[in-house]
Amino acid sequence: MKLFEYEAKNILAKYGIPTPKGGLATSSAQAREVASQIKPPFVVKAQVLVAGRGKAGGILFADTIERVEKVANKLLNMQIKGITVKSVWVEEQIQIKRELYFGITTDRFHQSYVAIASSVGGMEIEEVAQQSPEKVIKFPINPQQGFRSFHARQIARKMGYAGAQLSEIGRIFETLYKIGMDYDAELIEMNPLVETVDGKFVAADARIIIDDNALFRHQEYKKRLLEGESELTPEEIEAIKNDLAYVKLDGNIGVIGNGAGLVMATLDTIQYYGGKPADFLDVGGGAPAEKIATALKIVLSDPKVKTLFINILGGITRCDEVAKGILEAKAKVGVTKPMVIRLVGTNEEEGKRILKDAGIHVLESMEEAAQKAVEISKQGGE
Amino acid sequence: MKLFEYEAKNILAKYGIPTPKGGLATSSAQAREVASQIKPPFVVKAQVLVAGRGKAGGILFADTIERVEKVANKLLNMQIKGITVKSVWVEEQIQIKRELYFGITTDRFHQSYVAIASSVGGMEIEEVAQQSPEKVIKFPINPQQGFRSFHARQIARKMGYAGAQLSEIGRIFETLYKIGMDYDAELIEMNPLVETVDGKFVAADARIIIDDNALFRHQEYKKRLLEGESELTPEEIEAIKNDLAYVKLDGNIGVIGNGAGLVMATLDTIQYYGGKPADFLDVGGGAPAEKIATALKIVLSDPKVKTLFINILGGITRCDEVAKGILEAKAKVGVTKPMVIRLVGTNEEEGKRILKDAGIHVLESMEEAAQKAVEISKQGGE
Amino acid sequence: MGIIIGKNTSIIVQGITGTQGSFHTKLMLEYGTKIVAGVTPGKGGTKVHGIPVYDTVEEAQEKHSANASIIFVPAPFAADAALEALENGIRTMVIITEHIPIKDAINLMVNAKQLKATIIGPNTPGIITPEESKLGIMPAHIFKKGTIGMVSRSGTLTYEIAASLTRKGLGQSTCLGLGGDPITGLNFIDALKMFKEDPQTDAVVLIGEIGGNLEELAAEYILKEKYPKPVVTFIAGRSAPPGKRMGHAGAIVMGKAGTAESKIEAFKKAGVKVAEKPSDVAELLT
Amino acid sequence: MGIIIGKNTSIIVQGITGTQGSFHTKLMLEYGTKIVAGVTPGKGGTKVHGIPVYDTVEEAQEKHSANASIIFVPAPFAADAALEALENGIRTMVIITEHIPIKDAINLMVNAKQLKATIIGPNTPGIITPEESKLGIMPAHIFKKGTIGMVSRSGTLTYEIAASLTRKGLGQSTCLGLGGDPITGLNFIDALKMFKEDPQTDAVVLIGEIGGNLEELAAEYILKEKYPKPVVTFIAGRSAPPGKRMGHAGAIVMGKAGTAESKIEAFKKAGVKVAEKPSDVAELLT
Repeated sequence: MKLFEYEAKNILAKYGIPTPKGGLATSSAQAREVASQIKPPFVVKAQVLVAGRGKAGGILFADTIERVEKVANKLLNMQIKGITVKSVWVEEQIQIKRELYFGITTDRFHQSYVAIASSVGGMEIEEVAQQSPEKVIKFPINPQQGFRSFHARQIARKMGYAGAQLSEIGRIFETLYKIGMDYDAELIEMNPLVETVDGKFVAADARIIIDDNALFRHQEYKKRLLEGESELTPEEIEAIKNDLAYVKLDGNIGVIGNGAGLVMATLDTIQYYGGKPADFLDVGGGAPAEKIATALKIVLSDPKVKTLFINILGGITRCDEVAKGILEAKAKVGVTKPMVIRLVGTNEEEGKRILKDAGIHVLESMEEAAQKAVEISKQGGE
Repeated sequence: MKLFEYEAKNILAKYGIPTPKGGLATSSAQAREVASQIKPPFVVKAQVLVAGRGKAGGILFADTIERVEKVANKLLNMQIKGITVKSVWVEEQIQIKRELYFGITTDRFHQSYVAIASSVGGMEIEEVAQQSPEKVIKFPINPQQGFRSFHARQIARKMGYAGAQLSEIGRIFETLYKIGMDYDAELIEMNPLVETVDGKFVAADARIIIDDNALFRHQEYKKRLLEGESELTPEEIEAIKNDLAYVKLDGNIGVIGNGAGLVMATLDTIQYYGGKPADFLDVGGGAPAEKIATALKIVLSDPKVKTLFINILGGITRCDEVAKGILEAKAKVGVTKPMVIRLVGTNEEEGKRILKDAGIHVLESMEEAAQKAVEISKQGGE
Repeated sequence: MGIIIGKNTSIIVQGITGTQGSFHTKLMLEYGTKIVAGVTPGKGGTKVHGIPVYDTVEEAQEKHSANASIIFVPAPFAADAALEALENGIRTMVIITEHIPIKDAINLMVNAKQLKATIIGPNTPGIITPEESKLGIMPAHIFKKGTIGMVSRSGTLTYEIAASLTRKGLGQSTCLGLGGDPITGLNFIDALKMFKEDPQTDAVVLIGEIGGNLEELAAEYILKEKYPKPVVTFIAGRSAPPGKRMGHAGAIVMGKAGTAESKIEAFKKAGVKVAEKPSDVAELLT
Repeated sequence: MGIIIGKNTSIIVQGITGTQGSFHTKLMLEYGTKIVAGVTPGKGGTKVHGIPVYDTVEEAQEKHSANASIIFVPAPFAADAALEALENGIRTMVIITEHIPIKDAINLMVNAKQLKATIIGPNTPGIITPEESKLGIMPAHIFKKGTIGMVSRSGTLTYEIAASLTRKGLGQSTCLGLGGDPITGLNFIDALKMFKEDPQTDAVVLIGEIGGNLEELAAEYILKEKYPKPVVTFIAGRSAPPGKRMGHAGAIVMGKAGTAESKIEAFKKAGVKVAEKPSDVAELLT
């Protein structure tokens, strides 16, 4: 779960990491009010979760309180990569001497968290990482030891700091790690972490992604995700609530499968045969009938869908449950679109029997089923 | 720092460990009010930090709300081992089937925390530990692993529990460990932890001692210790605030030294020569002049003191600082009692010179100094 | 033969009383897997499909001395269950549970490493050595004893490909699901090393997917070590739109890795055949 | 000879810029201790008594490769400083700092044990091998080279007894302060073992005090192992009123141990001479 910039900054500030003075506003009047509490010049930043907000014009500057109001007005309700801006963050501009990078994420190969630091931060950090990897410090974190103050200072030293600055930036790094652990962050980063003209450090932007699997330990954010401000569509929220992995795409073959790899391969195969998937929907392992029915409902909510391709290979998922779910959905939701069903694995016979008894045809080969679905999707033109 | 029973119980309850329903009262009217919110029969317990409260009559029972009022009135302002009862805890009586013991403390030899459990708890736990050690489970805790739910269940099993009861008591053990770590407890125990007649578990009494060295991480308790309700004398509070280890004794030779071992040996030597120490006061390592002066002030606040024996062996403590402290105290506090000073070690020459210039005589041998102090203490009869 | 498990591996099922635990215990028993005990805290003293259930792994071990465990415990408690198994002498375990928090998984793996334990998963279908032992939830009938070693990050996609191999008469030595989570006990290189040493295995099928850089690292290993057995791979996710990236940090850790193109390119560079569709794998093996 | 440190032990002072760190660096240098670097985060680039100061142990080690460290860092940060030394290759360290929280000390010791490091303290005066090296804060002039090994939980009481030995012509091989805290790196048994192996040491003085059961365990060790060198002990706290006990748990862990009587009885049972007063120790040695 991605946190908004304002959420991340408020957390950092609570833990004592310096952030620019500022506040959230959902109207231009409120933006003006926030600006009147702090010192000019100002920055007004659209609060959206998509990347590349800056280049899309989502960050604007203002010298006066009046200008903040105008600029906020411009940003609010603006569309950034298809997302409507519902709030802006108004803050003091900081006097930048240098833009740094510091973040913590997971390293799959080393099975640990890893701290990443660079004395060349900002928008170009990824380019720097590729072109001058020596400018990027990767510090694997021993999980039993944690990331301690001296680790932070060792990194600060490698970034070229010494003395009081080394101590201060080290304290910030150490604190960021603590926040990351407390919030089960799979990513936490400050980019840029700014060294100001007077040698202080300020987190000018911050990003936190909470591990979705750990949201049960962070109920307040889970609540915000499902009930509060969020950029998810109703279908996406429905999917999360039902523990379904759902991504909307722009084709016309609705896909439901079990297991991320199988669903991905299903999309690949559809594409291989010249078709266009309308979505990625993984029901996960061991889905009961109701979950399958919900999945069908979500996929069918897209009017572009011309056919449904259900691809189930039962392991922990039982084919009989899937079959029951399909019938349940058919009865409740009223599925009128043609369905191509491929069903093999655990309790396969029982599942096939249930569907067969209801007059639904089941295929055995994924390629065959994919071809069939593509064929149906092209009937009547696109 | 010892927490009151009510503080410990409130913490346990906050973490979800079942405790009897109850509340704190500082007047009999308030005790009546608490009782009216809960179900009879009641227990009323004096909130004092000394051990053996039960045998001293500090725990009384009451069947009715009226009786609670009377009983609370009896306990409030009662003296238990020299301590005035300022508050009582009123709670529901629980229906005891079995009294158990569970606690966590430190094990010096294994350099770890250790969990202690017994299916024979209550007042006799120590007797049980000595007479039937097989009834006591000692479980050393691996500091890197922590005390996990399955460790707790393994102990529960050894105590004879199975099934749902094993799960529930295991959860309580695990939670107690978590509290202990969160509060830097050098001791946390439930004694008795009661198994009720209906097979549930309730912490009928709880004790928490916070590691004094970790109080900087628990400012709310440090504040309570130094400013709020406390059974410390003004001198003891003054000592804690100045980082002096002070214990009042009942003799007439005021003792100040540096290092617990040396001060203890000083008391032993005084006793060996037939004298009686008035206190134990360890100024610790590296005490500056002001701290020495404060120490003198504290010791001299006891009117029984006939002579002062200052025994300093400088290591991290500098003899010149001690000498300055003595002169400072002499000037400010107006020391009129005779002083026996023994001063050797770091900056010894300078320290002796300072005292000599002020006309104060300094001895070199501890035995000689102790004999001298005992001699003075006996002048004019006891 | 095959790797990690065999006929004589004796097994504890943790979380045996849950729906999935109980259901798959039955299927594993039917397959001939030597399950000796189950553990569910609070359910000690009961039986599931004739298997005695205990409250603690300690008690199960005192009575049965198993050498492997399979975990169906719910996500918030699964890492603890694995630690319990580790601490009670189990050195091979399969964690079926999905949605275990990353922080818990990382803590588990460092302990497992210290004890040199083999952890399969989390979020894995498990491991099967066909016609000997099945420690997992895969549908057994699609597998057949043979000489192809299979390793995969994806459960159902493995079944897909295993079934197509079986249909074409290509049996398997062992099929191993690493698990779909970011942090898993084993990686592709670990599996390749084990298949290298296994006399029953003649060729290896490696099934990858987008995300992470474990496939690229495996390709590098195959190239560097001049891996002695043929390897065929399939990578799922060619058609995926650029995924949600893990911020800048993820990009820095991975470099360009993570896309299907990057992985396919790496394998081709290492001389590994890459299948276009799951059903092509069998052909590339022959 | 002597134990743990000697002429060639090269040393880093952590917390060198503080009042105590700076003061005792001067005294140690005067004694001939080979101090090569100091560390205080935030003070890198400065000098203290001619010794270069660095921000991190890592940097100090890159430039000086010391093999021991002495820590004067304030209590809330001291355990971290010790971990920093450990992680940067230091395997012998003296922690002067007092008031380190028990939880921090426990975490430190488990790490030290894994790395087989020797930790003296916390809350110790340190260690001195007279006329060779002093890694601590003890007043140097009361010590003299000789054959008596000393080990103690108390700082100043050690000085008291060492001075009386020196006055009577009984020099010391090494004097070691274990530290006054409940959790220390070394215990009496560790020290007895080292003195047993040290050819310079002919006899051992063991200075205990009330609280804990380390003295009782040492007595048991001496008895069981038929300790080959004479041991004389002094126990402080005979006159102490029954102390504040650590609740029931403490009583259970300790049994009857902890009182001066218990300790004295245990030593007498082990055939160890017990001094009545500090000044009696010297007599019992001769």
